[in-house]
Amino acid sequence: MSLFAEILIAGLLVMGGLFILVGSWGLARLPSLMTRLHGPTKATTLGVGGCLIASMIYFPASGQPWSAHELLITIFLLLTAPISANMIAKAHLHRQGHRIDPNPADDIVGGLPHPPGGGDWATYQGAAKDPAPTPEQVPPLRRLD
Amino acid sequence: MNPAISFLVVAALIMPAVLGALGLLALRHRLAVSRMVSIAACAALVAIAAALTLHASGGTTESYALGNWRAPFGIVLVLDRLSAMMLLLTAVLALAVMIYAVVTGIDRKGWHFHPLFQFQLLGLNGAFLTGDLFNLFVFFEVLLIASYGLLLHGQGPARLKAGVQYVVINLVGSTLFLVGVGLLYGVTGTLNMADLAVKVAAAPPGDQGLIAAAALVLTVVFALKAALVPLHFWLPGAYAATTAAVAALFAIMTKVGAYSLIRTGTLIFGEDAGPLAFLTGPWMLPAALITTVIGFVGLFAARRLREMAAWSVVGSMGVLLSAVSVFRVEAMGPALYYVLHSTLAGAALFLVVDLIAKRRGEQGDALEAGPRFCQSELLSGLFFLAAIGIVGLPPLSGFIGKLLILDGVRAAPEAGWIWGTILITTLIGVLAFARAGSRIFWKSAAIEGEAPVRALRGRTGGVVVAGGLLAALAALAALGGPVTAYTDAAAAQLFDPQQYVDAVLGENGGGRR
Amino acid sequence: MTRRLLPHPALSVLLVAVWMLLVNELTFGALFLALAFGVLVPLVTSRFWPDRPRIRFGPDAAAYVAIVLFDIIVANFQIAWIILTRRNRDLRSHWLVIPTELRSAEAITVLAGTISLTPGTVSSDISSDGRALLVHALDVADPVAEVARIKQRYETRLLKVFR
Amino acid sequence: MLFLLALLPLLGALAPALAIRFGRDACALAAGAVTLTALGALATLAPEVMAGRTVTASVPWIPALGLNASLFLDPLGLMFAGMILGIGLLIIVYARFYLSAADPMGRFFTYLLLFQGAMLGIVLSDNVLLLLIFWELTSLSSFLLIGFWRHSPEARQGARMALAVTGGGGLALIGGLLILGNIAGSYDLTVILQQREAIQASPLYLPALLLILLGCFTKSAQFPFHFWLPHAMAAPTPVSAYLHSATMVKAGVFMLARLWPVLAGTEAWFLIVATTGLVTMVFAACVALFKDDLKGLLAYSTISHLGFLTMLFGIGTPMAALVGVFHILNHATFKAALFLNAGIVDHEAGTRDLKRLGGLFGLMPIAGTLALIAGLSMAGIPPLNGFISKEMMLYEAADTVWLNQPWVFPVLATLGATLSVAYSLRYILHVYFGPRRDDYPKPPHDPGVGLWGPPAVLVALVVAIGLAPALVAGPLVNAVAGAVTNGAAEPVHLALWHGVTPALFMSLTAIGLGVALLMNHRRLDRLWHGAGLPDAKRLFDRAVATAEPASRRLIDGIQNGSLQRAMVALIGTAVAVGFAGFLSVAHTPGDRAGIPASPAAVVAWIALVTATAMVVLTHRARYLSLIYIGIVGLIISMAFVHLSAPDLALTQISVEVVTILLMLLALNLLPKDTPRESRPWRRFRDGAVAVAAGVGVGGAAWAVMTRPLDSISDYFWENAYSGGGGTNVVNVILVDFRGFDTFGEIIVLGVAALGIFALLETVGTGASGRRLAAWTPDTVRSPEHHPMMLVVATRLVLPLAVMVALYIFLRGHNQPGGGFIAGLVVAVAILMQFMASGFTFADQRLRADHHSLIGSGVLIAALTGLGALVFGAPFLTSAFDYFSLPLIGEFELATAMLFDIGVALTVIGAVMLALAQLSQVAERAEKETPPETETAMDIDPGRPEPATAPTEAGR
Amino acid sequence: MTMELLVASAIAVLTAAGVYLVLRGRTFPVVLGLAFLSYAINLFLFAMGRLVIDRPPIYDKAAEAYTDPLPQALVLTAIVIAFGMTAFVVVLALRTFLETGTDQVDGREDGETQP
Amino acid sequence: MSGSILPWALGFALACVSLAILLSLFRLVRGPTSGDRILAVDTLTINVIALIVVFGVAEATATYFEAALLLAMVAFVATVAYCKFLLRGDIVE
Ligand code: NA
Ligand code: NA
Repeated sequence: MSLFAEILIAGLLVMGGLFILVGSWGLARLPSLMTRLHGPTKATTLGVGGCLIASMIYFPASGQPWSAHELLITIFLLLTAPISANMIAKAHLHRQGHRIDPNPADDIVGGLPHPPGGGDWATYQGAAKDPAPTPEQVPPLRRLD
Repeated sequence: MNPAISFLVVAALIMPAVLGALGLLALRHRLAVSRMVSIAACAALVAIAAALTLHASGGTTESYALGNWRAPFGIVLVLDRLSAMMLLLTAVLALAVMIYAVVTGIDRKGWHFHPLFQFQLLGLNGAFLTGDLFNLFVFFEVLLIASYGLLLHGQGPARLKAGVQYVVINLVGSTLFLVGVGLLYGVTGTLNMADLAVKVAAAPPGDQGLIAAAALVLTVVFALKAALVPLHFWLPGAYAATTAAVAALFAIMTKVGAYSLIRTGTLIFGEDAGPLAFLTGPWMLPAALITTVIGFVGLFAARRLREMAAWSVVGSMGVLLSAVSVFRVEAMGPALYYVLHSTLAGAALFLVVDLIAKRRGEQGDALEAGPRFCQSELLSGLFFLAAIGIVGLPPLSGFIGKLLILDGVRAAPEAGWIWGTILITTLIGVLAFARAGSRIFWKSAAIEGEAPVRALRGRTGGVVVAGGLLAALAALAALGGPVTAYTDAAAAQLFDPQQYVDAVLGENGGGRR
Repeated sequence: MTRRLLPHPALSVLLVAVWMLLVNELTFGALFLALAFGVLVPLVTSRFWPDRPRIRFGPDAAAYVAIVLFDIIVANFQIAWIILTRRNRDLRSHWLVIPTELRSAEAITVLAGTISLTPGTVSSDISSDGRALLVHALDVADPVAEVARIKQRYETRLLKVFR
Repeated sequence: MLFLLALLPLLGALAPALAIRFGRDACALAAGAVTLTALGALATLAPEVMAGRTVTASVPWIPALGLNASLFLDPLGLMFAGMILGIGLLIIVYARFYLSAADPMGRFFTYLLLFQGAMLGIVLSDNVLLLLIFWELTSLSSFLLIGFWRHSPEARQGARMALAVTGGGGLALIGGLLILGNIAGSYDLTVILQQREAIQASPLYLPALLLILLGCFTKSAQFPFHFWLPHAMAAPTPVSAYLHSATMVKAGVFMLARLWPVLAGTEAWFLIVATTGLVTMVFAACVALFKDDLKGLLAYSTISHLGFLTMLFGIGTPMAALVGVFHILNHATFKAALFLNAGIVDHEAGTRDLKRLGGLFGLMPIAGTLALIAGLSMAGIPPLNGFISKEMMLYEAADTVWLNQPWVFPVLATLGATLSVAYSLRYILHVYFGPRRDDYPKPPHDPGVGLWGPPAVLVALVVAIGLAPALVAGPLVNAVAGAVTNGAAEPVHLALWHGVTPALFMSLTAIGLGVALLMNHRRLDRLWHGAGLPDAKRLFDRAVATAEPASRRLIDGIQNGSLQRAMVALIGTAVAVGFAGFLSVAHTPGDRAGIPASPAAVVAWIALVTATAMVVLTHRARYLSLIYIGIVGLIISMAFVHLSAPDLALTQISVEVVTILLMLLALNLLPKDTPRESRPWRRFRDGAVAVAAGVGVGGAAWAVMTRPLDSISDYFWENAYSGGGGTNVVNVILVDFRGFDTFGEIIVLGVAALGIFALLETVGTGASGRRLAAWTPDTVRSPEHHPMMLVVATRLVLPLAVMVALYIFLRGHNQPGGGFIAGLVVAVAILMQFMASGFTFADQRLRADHHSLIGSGVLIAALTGLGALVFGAPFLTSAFDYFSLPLIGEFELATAMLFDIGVALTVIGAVMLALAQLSQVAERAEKETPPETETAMDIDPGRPEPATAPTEAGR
Repeated sequence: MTMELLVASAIAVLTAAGVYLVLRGRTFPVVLGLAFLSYAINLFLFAMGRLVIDRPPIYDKAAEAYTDPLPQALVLTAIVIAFGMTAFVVVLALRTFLETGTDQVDGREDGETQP
Repeated sequence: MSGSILPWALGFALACVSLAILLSLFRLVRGPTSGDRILAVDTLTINVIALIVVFGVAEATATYFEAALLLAMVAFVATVAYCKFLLRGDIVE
């Protein structure tokens, strides 16, 4: 294996590892779910991508047949990460809007802007307009955790 | 193996599988055709099993290498006297139950009765024929999953509740099965039962602790299927709650446990196993005696006829396993005879009880007097005979079976316990059935009133099937000579594991290649 | 006919490529299978994708992909920096509303996906009329400028790709 | 001939049941003809027997058990068979006229013949096991006979009690006879009877004796097992007459006589048998005196006479045995006559109550005369047969010393005789003499000859034997006594007058005292009833009454319906037994070197343990535990990856997600949390069991992993490629070496899906249907059903996933993958459509019949296996070859792949069937229908009009 | 610290968790427990072939050491069977809950609601 | 120099990913909301994918990539299902 290839692979691996770590670090330390979402969806994806590309280079560089599966994995992750994030965000908006497991750091009820044209967000119709439900109103609506 | 015999062995497995699949594919919405096919298949299975039994009675153990991979590497099917006998018993029972289900219309009460039934037969036949311990697990699962479906056939709250218990406990049992199989493989490096016998016999002393643990865990699993106390909890509820045809078929299910205990106990942990020889017997015997007592006391405590039938299964398993657990050739023959008897008797009782319950309307099978019902004379006769069969009074095979067992265990040091338990519990059984029959038939005769149920599907058909099973008990008694000759020979074969090993692994037993 | 046989031609091309990547060998046999599956699989699965988006695979699309890839990498460094250095209370999180002129579900999805994959933003929801996206920004100084940037950088390009 | 004789009544038992169609006469005629034929057969054999030859017949039945259908007819058997058939015939005649039109006569005679056959079997059996069969058959058939009048509670109870006591005794007899047979080395009676020394010397003699005597005493109603007999009187009178004079109860005495040669003569025999007999004789006679029911009186008198007989056989001398034999005969004649007489009284006067009877002699002179003679014989008044045997008994008693006390036997025997005189006379006097009454329930008059004829025949015998004992009974009695005692009894000349002996004085005393007792009967009666003696029947009732609830408490206590109890029992037993087995034999720890764990492995371990702990800690929050459990599956798949098991990893990953989807689908309708129910001690117990199980399984794993393995697997490595045509050895094992496992496995999967289908197809009916209809969501729901981004993305993912599945399938034989994983990937991809676009949308477009998928999957796998048979190879034998085509190059085709297609189809079918069914359940519960659009999305910006989102009712 | 120790202790932990959960009185935790037991037993069976790193069971003439493929095949069968069984039991639990109104399986009579 | 960088880089990457797994685990346990936990599982799965890839490089084998590919697909499905449950209760409707 050429030194260049080795350095390239090593660099990609180090970078990938670091991004993965940073993404998870963000997950661990950021204050609210909406902010935490940023870390994993971006940094981690790129981190994995780094490792995958390193791997893609590694095999031909070390004389083994070239493998493209890594590319597929990368594509797949890029394809699905936004959807996952979107679904998590939706679930979060929904639950926060109904104050099912309120988290003060995500002040959605007071802080959510409205879409232009008088409608509302698909997930979250009108929750901001409703007065906060009293605790008595909550019980029939179940917390799941 | 002679090609005709090998064809029959394969047919005993593939026919139910193919018919089950065809039932799903083509016959799902054609009840009449399904019924004809099912009955014909059961009849064919009886013929196949009879031919195999005839062949096995010659005394050779036949081994069939599936996929043409020889033992111990591939999976082999092994036909010996015991497995052939179990096949025949299963087939006969299945035929009776299937006819009963059809004539009484039980098969229309839910979905997929016929495919489930065929898959159940596949599982049973597979379990009896396989010579591979892990494959035995697989066929246990096949027969269990089919039995779950059949048990719940028709549904209703009681059946569902009992079903949950039955399913969950058996799932845990399956887990334990894997612990046992895995451990044996981990120590001996093989799964073929004949090879296991060789490996266990040759195991270094340092491995024996693990092998013993595996053996006992497997014993617990098989004892669970055999409803040995304290592993019996699932049975009374499940058998009492399900439909009669299914409960009757399930009379064979506990025997699968007994079969496995016998097979592994004589082959893998048999005489040659050194310090591990027959190590499970001392654990099983007290449990079997307590099972007998609990079973018959349960019979006495029952509030419904179906419960009685269910407890009678427990009791008979206790009797059977008492004889098995002394692990003596002279007691094993009687035990095998009792397998035949108790299976058919249990099934007969379930069917008779169902016939009664169907005719009593609202009262069903409750142990209380009610208005007269149609065919009560006839049914009282059938009930009387079924009770005689279950309890073990002459002239049916139960009495012969118990005599055989009492005679067979006499040389065992624990004979006194076994004798006392069997004789006393028989009395309890007599009392219980006398009370039940007196309430259901005699006391009811004093109550005037219109028969609660007049028109009934399969009025005579059901009676004929139940009567047929009872006639089988009589035949089993009348033909006691040839039957015991066979069962004794089967027992002798079991206690000569080398013959099995030779048949499966070749003459130089266990040599690779 | 072509439409019948190739309900999603671009998809077929993609699938051929995917198959070649999967089997990882450039032989006629593999290509034959790839073509076969590339035609067959969309045929079978097209029932689940009834409408077909009109996409122009040209320089605009290529440029878009390149920009996005570049932005993803840059975005990651930015985010990493924020995560590592910014104190929580200094975060300037904002909800952004991004009205869009895009009118196909596929296009809006691509836009939303792009937003999620690029600097400091996560597409969180769509308005009930489908004309605006709700985006959460991790740390922006000027929300209005950020909205404008997104519209200008991605939406205008996408409008050319999806017509 | 002997077989014919023994089987005739049993085989002929059906005749009356069939003949009843032709009327009552035909019915009785059928029964009578059967009995008469048997009697004829017996008569033809009698001369040979009386000539001293034992008639035998034997066919092997169950040689392995030593149970042979061996019969023999010796004088003892001849006498009993004669009584059984002769009295049986009389009973049949009598019953024809006794039973009312309402009684089902066919059934009656069927039962009677069954009983007769069973009795004959007992006395003819030359094999103790055969004898036991007949013994228990008498218990069963007598149960039916006693309970014949099923509408009467007394009859039902009496029948059950008789069955309980005699049946139970029979079980003891089984034990005793089996021991006896084992000492003797044969179950053939003729062999056993030659083994006196061996038997009496055996340490098992006493247990055998006790068990046998238990059988005899219960059957013969010896104290304290006598109580069933009086209650058996609820039977129709012909039954009582038959059972309690000559047959059923005599079976016990017969056994004593039969086994006399080998059992008698020991101290134990004498003390137990003679004492029991004596006590029974006196006690029962005393009770009989105060019974007001005619049949009750006769019942206790029967018990008393059975005690009499038992005592005689118990004394153990040949002479006493001879007297016993003689009295068996005598008792049968007069007692049967008296029972039949009681039946006549009941039949004609409408009551059997002595207090309501009297003065009937003038109204019923024939019956009165017969009763007078039979009664006097029972009282032991000369010149009737009862007198002779009683005299001989007193003679024997006078010579018997009991525990060094010479007076005990003579005094008590005389007392018994006294009481016998008293109750016999009471029967005669209180029924037939004294003032005539005008309050009989029915106007009494003599019955037809059908009813008085049979007792008259018996009374004739009573008189004949009394007057000419040596002529009428002598040869038989001597022959029988010889048979009973194995020839020890010297033949005696039976005579009415024995001269002036102590016995004569005892007899005279008895008669005198008996008359005196009867004269004071009223006073004594009051005393007797005032004493409040314990009633054995009441004790029995109480025992039964406590037994039932007690057994219920026991069973309900054990079987409380708790799954957890069953589970603790199962797991606890497995753990305990497994450990015990492990510790009971040698174990050496292994010495295999381990693999150092990488830090990543440790981290994964931490993740696994943490997630597991979280599931256990938060399992009550069900949704949350489903999130945690995902991590467990993830880490395990990762471990499989790390530990060289890629196929396992792929399978685990795909199974995991489907399982979680299933659980989420189910959780939608289930409660979302688990209440805290178990108490701390219970949690502690469960924790202890859990830890023990964990230590057991984990410890076993550790013990195995640290020792070397010599396994059959080398073979797979060597043959996978050359013989199985694949390089992925795991896959070759699955589809080839152990294809049969896989075949079973897909059937399990398919059947599971069928079961699920069957379970859920009916969910809309009954209670569950009502619950679903009333169901309201218990979580707050967002109004959006099918988010746009998700719908769009999954449409792209589906074809990609299918490609991946195809790839995984095709490479499976050589690389990780295969039909199962491919099937799951396809299923997951389709599921994604279901989740994103909704059930209706996806199901419409799927257009697949899941049942057929399963069916054809199994079929393809089976047919692939069967294909080998066509080529003469065993089932499931695989074939493969490499082909080459222009352009495409070389490729492999293997039957294993076909098998794998079967696997894949089954998997897809099963998973889809299960999930489709589950989804439909939720559909049923749903009140609002999701918007149905062509594109499935709730919000589709491509639509011309801005979509108005559905409003959420729940808010 | 060896892999063997990690795996054995993981098996122990999974088994213990599974057993504890199946001893709870409601169907849902019982099902969770069954899932854990299935994890545990899969690992256990797998471990019976001993642990080997970086020797996937792909036939290669050049390779000298192999992993034991047989337990892997057994585990695959066990996973599939357990999957079928779990699916069935989940549905059975649901069906029983819908029919009886309770998911309680500890033998208590209370907790049932009328539909 | 050649031959020593790569092992070091691999070790570093492994350490980072391992640490990342621990951090995700922390979020999983800590919550506080279901969304946090779903996100943690999602991240953890992606971390594991990375781990598998790095292992593949370290052991110079491509055999395990299918596992990573499948994991990516399945993580997506699981996340969607968890979220849909929170949103609607019924994940297929
Ligand atoms: Na983003
Ligand atoms: Na997962």
